[in-house]
Amino acid sequence: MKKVLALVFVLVLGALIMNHLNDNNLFAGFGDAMLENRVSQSYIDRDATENNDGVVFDESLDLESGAANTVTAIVADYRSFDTLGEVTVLFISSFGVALLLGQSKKRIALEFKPNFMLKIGSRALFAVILMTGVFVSIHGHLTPGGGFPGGAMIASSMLLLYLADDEFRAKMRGFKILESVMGVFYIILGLAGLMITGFFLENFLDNGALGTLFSAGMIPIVYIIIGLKVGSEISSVIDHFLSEEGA
Amino acid sequence: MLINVLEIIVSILLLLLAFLALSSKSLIKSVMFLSSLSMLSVVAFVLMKAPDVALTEAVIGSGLVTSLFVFTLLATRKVGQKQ
Amino acid sequence: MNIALFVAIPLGFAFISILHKKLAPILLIAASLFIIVGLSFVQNGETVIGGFEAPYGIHLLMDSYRLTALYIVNILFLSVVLLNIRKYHQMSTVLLISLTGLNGLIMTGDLFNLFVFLEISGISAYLITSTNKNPLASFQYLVAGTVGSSLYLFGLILLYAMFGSLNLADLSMQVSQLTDKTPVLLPFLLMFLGLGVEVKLLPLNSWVKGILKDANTLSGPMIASVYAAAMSLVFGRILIDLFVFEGRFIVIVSTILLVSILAGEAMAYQSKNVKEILLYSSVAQAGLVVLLFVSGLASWALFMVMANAISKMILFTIIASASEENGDDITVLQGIFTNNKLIGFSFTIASLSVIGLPLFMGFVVKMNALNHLFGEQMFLAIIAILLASVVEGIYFVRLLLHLWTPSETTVTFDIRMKAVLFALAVMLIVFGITVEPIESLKDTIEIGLNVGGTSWRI
Amino acid sequence: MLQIAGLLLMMLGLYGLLTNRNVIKIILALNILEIGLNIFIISIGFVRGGEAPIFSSETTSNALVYVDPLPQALVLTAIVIGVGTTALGLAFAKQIYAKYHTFELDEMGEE
Repeated sequence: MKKVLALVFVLVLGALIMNHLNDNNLFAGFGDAMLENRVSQSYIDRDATENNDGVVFDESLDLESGAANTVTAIVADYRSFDTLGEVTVLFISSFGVALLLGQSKKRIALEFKPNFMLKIGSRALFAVILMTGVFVSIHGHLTPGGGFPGGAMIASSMLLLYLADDEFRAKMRGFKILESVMGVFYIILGLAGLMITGFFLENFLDNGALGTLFSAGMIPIVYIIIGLKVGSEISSVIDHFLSEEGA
Repeated sequence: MLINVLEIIVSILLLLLAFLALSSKSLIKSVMFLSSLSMLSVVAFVLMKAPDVALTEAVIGSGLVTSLFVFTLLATRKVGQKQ
Repeated sequence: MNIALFVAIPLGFAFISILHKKLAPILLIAASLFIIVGLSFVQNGETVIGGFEAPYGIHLLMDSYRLTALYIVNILFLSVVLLNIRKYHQMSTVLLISLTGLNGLIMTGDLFNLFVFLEISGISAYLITSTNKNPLASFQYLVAGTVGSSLYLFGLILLYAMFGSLNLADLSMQVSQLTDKTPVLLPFLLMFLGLGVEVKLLPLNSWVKGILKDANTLSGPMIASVYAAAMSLVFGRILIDLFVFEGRFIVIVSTILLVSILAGEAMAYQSKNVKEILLYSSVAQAGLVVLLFVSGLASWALFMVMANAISKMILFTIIASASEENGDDITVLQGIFTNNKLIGFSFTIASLSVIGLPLFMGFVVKMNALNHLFGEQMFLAIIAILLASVVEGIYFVRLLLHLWTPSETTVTFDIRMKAVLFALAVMLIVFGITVEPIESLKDTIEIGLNVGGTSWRI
Repeated sequence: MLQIAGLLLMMLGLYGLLTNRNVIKIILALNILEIGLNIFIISIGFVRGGEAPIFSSETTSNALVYVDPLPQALVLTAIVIGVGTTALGLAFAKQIYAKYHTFELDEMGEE
């Protein structure tokens, strides 16, 4: 009975929303978004604060935001404050998981014994994934990716070590320090912007030519910070989930 | 038109997987369906030209979240048992 | 004084605090004091973050309304922290993050940034309630909060799709220029419901019961007083700045509010458990506050939030502290005030102020609000407020009589707690007798609201 | 089409939240709701025939048609926040299991 009621409620709600969106002349249909009416056209043209004649890959110098990847420009430059909040959410939930599940418990024993080949193979893979994670973090302003997936890749390389080695436990203390130092770096970067330019979190480095590795001012630095921070936070979450009480 | 057909197929599969994840009796199967749902949403993101989101969802959404679910179930020794 | 520091300092301290356990409580108190002192140096206006002007970047806003809100939230926060920091020192990092979240929530001028801060303060609230040792209730709180913020996100993304901006001022200007308001009905409704979950409006408040029933001296006042105040002030600000009340929307909203108020009072009237009485009455009060915001009485709603927050802080701290040893049934707690006259005195003043008797802050607020509502001929709201006050009067007086009746029960209260609560109770009396500070504050707040350039009366 | 699928996924998630009485399933339904919401958010920025908003050696100038990058940035944030709440929810689930030895809400002694 309850299920039928819930089903009816959900169906009616869905129909109302869809009906409302169809009748809505302000709401563009799927595939017809009008960027000219939105702030994001300025993000693509890089003319939110200054005029410029156009953006050309590998040529345009010192744009207001120098990341070739516009999404990265928004995440780490135009709306960097959101990203600071996002890092905070991950920080507090990793701290919360540690608080809820408690420390210094024994880790779960695996059902199978990892053999020699598995150990060697996963160590090789560990190195490859770690490198990929770092690469993705550093190239966030040029290619898809960035600090968050990069950090998650770093964490998943740690996960691999967990699965391959029965005795392995990450050095929790080291992660904690890394997490804390990286967070403080982010704040200090913001405060440095406040000192130098008068705006919290403002980019105060040269943007360089669009599309080169050493461009986009603070963005690669921010993404390395985020990558390491996210990596250590998620690793500590995984470590806590792999622990259990008693034997 | 190939893209359009692909969109329709992906949409239907998404809904099917969500339904399976919710209705499956075994928790571990539900988690696996959620993981494939998340993997399929990566395809949807790629179709909508969002490579950044696709990469993030692939690594974080379907990889890490699934492993967290599995570890929770592992720790409580409920894997494979019927609920 | 750059107001971005009110977010950056507690956040930076939180990152440092995980390194050293002994240092964390000191950092927490330092950050809290820094903000309260810093508030006297702020200037009105907007603070751009990242160097991109609105609507392209995010900015923080400051005006008399937000300044008053920050004072209320931060002073109450500091009092809760000072009373509890010894016992719950392991929560210091969580409390630092929740300080970050609440301050950001009040100051931000960007809808998506608001969502981020909603999640930050939400997650720290779930962790604060985990000290109740009732994981099921915290879990339900988490689910409710996540659904609420998802609804809010859904609403704001529809607004973005229609108007192409996430900036609060920009959006409210564009919305007010619309001749036909039906397109914004759905996003407004979704955002109203989403924020309503956080403000404890019925029928969205099923999580409240589990949380506050097991509340301790940290989580009780934190959720019922500090969080409730911050959330309703943010909610009110969005109601004033963005929402346009017309036609169907006002019918739906006022129905939700009236049901919320009356159901809350009815459940409080029926209950035999002291904490339940308090929590249902706070549900009803949340409804009243939002009703005042919807009626356009923003400054009186602000003062009502202030009066309620102070009262709830006193009531919840006393009951949570007393029931830690004895349980919270109304018969068990009988007579706890016979040996604690000072505590009894504070409790009595707080509950009389909630009812709205003369001499206390609650009276001034209710009287003026009724006056304005009468002037605008909103009789339904008047009836709701009067009816709620009568029912509140009955169950609070009944509760007070019980607690004052002499019996064998002995409870000892901490001396610092006595001092802080007594100071807060005196504050309620001072604001109840001398009206001038409130009146002058009201004028500056309303000037600030009008300068915002939005029509905030229906 | 994908937009409608996103909406329907959200509705399915909501349905799962309303009907399920199992802690793990509730978190699962929450995840489905979030995935649906994310697909919906991306879909409002989609432009048919538009390019992914990254300047590269193939898409070299801003004169081309791009899809809206802002919803993508918002979804990045939303995904990470979603992981945070999911991890916390699962930690609560573990605590619940330690206390009641079950994930079923109906089998728990209290309430």
